[in-house]
Amino acid sequence: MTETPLIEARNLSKVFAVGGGMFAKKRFIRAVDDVSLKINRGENVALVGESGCGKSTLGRLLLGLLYPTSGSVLYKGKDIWRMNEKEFKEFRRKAQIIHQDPYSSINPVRTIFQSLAPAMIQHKIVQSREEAFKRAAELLGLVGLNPPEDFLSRYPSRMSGGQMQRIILARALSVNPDFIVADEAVSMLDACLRIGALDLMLDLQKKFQHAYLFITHDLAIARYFILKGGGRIVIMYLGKIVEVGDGDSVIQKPAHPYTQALIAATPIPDPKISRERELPKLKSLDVPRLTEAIPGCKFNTRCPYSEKICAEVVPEIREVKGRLVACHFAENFI
Amino acid sequence: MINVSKYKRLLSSTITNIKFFFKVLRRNRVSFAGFLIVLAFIIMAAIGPEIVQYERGVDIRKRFLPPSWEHPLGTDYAGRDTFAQIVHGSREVLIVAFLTAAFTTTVAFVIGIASGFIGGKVDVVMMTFADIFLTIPSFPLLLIIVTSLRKILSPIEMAAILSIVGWPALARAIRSQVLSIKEREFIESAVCLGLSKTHILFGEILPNLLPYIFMNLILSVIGAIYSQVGLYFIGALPFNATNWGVMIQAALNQGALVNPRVWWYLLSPLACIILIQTGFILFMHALEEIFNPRLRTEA
Amino acid sequence: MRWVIRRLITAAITIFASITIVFFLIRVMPGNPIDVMVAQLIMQGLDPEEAYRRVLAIVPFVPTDPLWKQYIDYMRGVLSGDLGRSILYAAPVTQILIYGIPWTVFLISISLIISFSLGIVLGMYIAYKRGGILDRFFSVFSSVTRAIPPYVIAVLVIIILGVQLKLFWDPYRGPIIGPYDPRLKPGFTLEFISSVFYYATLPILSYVLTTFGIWVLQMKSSTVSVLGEYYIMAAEARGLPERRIVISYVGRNAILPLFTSLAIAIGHIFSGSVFIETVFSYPGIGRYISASIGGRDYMVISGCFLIITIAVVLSNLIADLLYSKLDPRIRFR
Amino acid sequence: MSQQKVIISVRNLTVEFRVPRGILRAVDGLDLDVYEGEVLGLVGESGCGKSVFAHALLKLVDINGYIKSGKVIFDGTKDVYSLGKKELREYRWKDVALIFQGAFNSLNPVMKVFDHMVDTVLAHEKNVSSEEIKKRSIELLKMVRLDPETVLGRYPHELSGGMKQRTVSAMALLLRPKVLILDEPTSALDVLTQKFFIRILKDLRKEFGLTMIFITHDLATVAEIADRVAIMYGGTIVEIGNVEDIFYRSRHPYTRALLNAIPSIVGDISKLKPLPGPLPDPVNPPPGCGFHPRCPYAIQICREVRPELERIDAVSFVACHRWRELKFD
Repeated sequence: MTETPLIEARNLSKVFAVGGGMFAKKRFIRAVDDVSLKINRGENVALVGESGCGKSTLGRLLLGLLYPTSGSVLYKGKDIWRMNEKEFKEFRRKAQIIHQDPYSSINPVRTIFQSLAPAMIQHKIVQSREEAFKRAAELLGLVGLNPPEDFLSRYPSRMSGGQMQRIILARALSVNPDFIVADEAVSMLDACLRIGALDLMLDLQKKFQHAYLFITHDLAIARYFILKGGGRIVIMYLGKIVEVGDGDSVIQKPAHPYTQALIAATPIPDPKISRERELPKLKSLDVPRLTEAIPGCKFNTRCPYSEKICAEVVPEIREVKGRLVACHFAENFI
Repeated sequence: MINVSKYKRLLSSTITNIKFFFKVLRRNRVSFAGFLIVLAFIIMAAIGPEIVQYERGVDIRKRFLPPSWEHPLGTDYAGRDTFAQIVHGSREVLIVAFLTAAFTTTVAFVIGIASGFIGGKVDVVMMTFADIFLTIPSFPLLLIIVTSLRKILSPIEMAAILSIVGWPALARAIRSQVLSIKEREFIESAVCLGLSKTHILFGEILPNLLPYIFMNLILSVIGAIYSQVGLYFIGALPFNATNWGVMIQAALNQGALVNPRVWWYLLSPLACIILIQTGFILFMHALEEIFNPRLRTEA
Repeated sequence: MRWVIRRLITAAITIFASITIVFFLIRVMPGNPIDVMVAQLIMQGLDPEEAYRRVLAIVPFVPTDPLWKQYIDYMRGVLSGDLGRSILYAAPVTQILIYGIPWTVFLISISLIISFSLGIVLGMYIAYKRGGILDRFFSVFSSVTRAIPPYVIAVLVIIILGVQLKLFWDPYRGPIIGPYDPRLKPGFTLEFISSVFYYATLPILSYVLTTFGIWVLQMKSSTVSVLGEYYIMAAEARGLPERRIVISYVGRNAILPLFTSLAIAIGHIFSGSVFIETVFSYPGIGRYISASIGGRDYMVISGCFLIITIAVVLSNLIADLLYSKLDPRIRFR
Repeated sequence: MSQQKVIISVRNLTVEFRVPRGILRAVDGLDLDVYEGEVLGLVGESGCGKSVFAHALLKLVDINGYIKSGKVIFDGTKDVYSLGKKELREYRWKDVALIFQGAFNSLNPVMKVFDHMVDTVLAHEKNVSSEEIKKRSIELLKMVRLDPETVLGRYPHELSGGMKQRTVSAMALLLRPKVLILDEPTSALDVLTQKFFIRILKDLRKEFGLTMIFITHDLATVAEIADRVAIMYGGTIVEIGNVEDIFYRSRHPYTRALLNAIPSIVGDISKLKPLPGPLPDPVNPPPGCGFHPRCPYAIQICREVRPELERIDAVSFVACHRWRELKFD
């Protein structure tokens, strides 16, 4: 018996057009290319990739903030773009986002309360302003801002990055979501504070039971998040999911050559270990231009193991020994 | 009950804002001077014409008198009091200027917001139109419009015509502001929270725009005084009106450039224009400071 | 190259569109230039029928035709250089324009060059000396001069420099206004040319005073933001000579954004020309406009207006092309 | 390492900035010796003043800042802050070169790469022909694994982030400087590019015998490249030691907390612990030790007296009142 996933991407693609004016030639970027992914209730998925790999675009597609070029997004089995107005409104409430830069994700000219209240009132989670105030204070207490009343009347510019990050979390939770996309949610924080913020996110998950899609470029952060909260790590390269695995299995025993390179390149804060590691194996140092169309496997231009088939046939993502991998030769590596 | 508390809140926040306003003004003396000048002219335009009598009769014996108790700024070529003309002229100048600013800002606001918020074809059409208007030199355009009219213009009509040239630049500026605010992540958060378009426009975007719009309102006032007096000065509008521009032109026609006796009559309106424009500019500098969010938090 | 062609086409479309907009704008307004002109002639003592006939003879279209036909006739006239005739001067508008354009271009181009370069130098200077007395002075002075209309400045310039200080004063004829000394015969003589420049000094000064403040402020803020860029500090770190940094690193990058406002400034200075040429009795386009206003000499006004619009669009075009030469990034946009 | 000669010596360096709120002290009485031929990793969180320090080594401060006090001595004799204009110009880039944090933005957008190279060389050496400069540039660009012919003729915006980074590195070596300062050279690069860039740096060091000051917030990168590590907190150095000492036997509670807060792709995560609390406000720094408000071991003296940077052995220093008694597990 398989349960209906909370949220599902089915052959999802998003193409952006860049440039193009009256006479200029338009170029296209396949930011997300035929991606399928299921996230269950209360589950954690860490989505890892380098900048420009389409991980944020995928997050926004899943939230219904971008309209897909093809494919569909299903929330509890229903295509979000075929929902009626009421259902879509409900979906909007249930799926929230946490951005990277806490300062730019809160309106600078409104107080914290003014930023928190409207959504609760609009979704009838609270019936009055007074109730909204009470609930807002409660939420701020939950994210560890004490005394909460002090913070509610403040403007964002008078708070630290760490505090703002908590407020963003509180705001996302204020509408009782069951799916939160955290887009590089801790990378603007000081290194010392990052794991604290991750712990808080996971603690609140125990209470609210929502699922996380945790987007990051940092494998170490993804590993911490998944080991602590359970879930899967998904690796993305140039718009494609290349590997998916439970826990940190992807990191311990990478199956896809790209994941291998990524792990070999990630520095380790231990001088003895880090000095003994080899350079990642790569044919070419430079990432292909995003506008360039690459036939076959997108990694074949840099892959040290690539063969003729790699440049011709797009590898399907398939299960290899409990792992999902998109590589023609996955068996050789696992 | 809730309504009462709402008004109380509104009142108290208004009082805080006004206190803050004067605090900034006090700190910056030059801006305070600007504020006082503007205030003085507004008072003059509001109650001046009721107090100061303006005798329209011609009295050749009193031509070009120097200032005296009876005529604080002397008299004109027909022996009429200059000060009275200044006072009576100020009302029309200011009414038209404020009306123009209101019209310009409203039109620019609606178009700019619509263009930036709705985007797509609406945006392309409106901005192409605004761009073409922008390249048309504004004062000559006003002249050509005014000369093809036959009637004497009421202040409202005058303001309507003046705002034809002012809106495109402002609409473009507001649009680009809206676009840049729209790009900010808090808008995406608001969309995600399921907040309505109305809330996003009026609750999130507008509060960020208000300072900008307010500053431009003042710039429009300055622009309107410039063009309005200019139209009278160039003779595009009827000569019989009481307006500073008419005074300047009349003085020049009377040979003010060579005849020092005419100077009081010429310099009075000139000084008024310089004063009021300077006042508005300095006042705007203060507003810039008031609206600067960084300084605001430290107040 | 493709970009240049694209830009040329856009400019042509802009000119065409603005002429069209203005043509129809006038028609939807209450009142009608034909009636206004007729009324004006009647006021001058002509009988109505004669006045109407006179007006018909000078406009390049038939007022009783449907609007679209009038428009097509008018556009045909514009394209073939027939802009109607003047009532006051009893001459084709084109001829008046040919006489007026050189004077206006002469004044405006010199003024623009002076005020632009002055603004750049001053703006950079006070950006370097931020917070000093000059900075505070200019930030107020520049915004004030921008708000004071050119007619005020022009009159004050004449009174102070011409009449009071007698620097520009002719004992027989009063303050120096007009294009040149009327006692001289126009020609390529040193005397005549120096007279032209002498007479142009005050108008140019008035233009510069009303416009250079904008450049100072813009150059200042642009320089300040360039000074905050890493490549300036990086150039210092590389031990480059100060002169080189100021000119090629700070200056060149700080000027770039000013080119986008050049477009608006050019339109502005043409608007000002109506006032300044009027005050100085300078025989350029602006002066012809103001002289025709009283007599409601509509065809002259609209002809001058047309030329000014074309001039503004063309100057924008030139500014844009220059900009793309200076900024390598623009070519790849 | 102890026999090595000190190439840059910083004493009591203080740099301040005028900000609307008052005076911001970005670098606060900093002492540091850099030995010839070493790679010194300087680690600190954002806002600890490490970039300002890097700039101050070249007597660069941005327009609102000023060097309040202190000395930078280069090569034992050259007092950087009392150099004349011309000598200062010569010192910059020829003795010490700096790769900025914004290496992406440290090229003039309206100039081609080659013109940057020409500018740099001609600022220091007269009578060098354009061919000579080109030859040198090509050699260096090859060393940083760029295709010289295309890069030299390009404008900065035509290069990718990683390419710009390597171009700037090549430019830094044009004059064969003795010391190369790198300010967050890797933080804007993708992981893969980062790794290769570090490899290039290691090669360059071997090739030229460079001294490097590697400034970063990333302890993991430092573990890989540095010989010695200095930890910076609140505008000053709190601990210096050999890389292994810092990572395995650190003495300062801040260093310890920092190491404990950083997740890795290997090892146990259960021991990790965040370090709560904000950085000290550089406009109103706390009295005594700057770290005391966040330090679990703080006692009365820490709140009152600022600890000096104490020498522990030939290369190790620590600024903590309690370093002798504190035992971390």
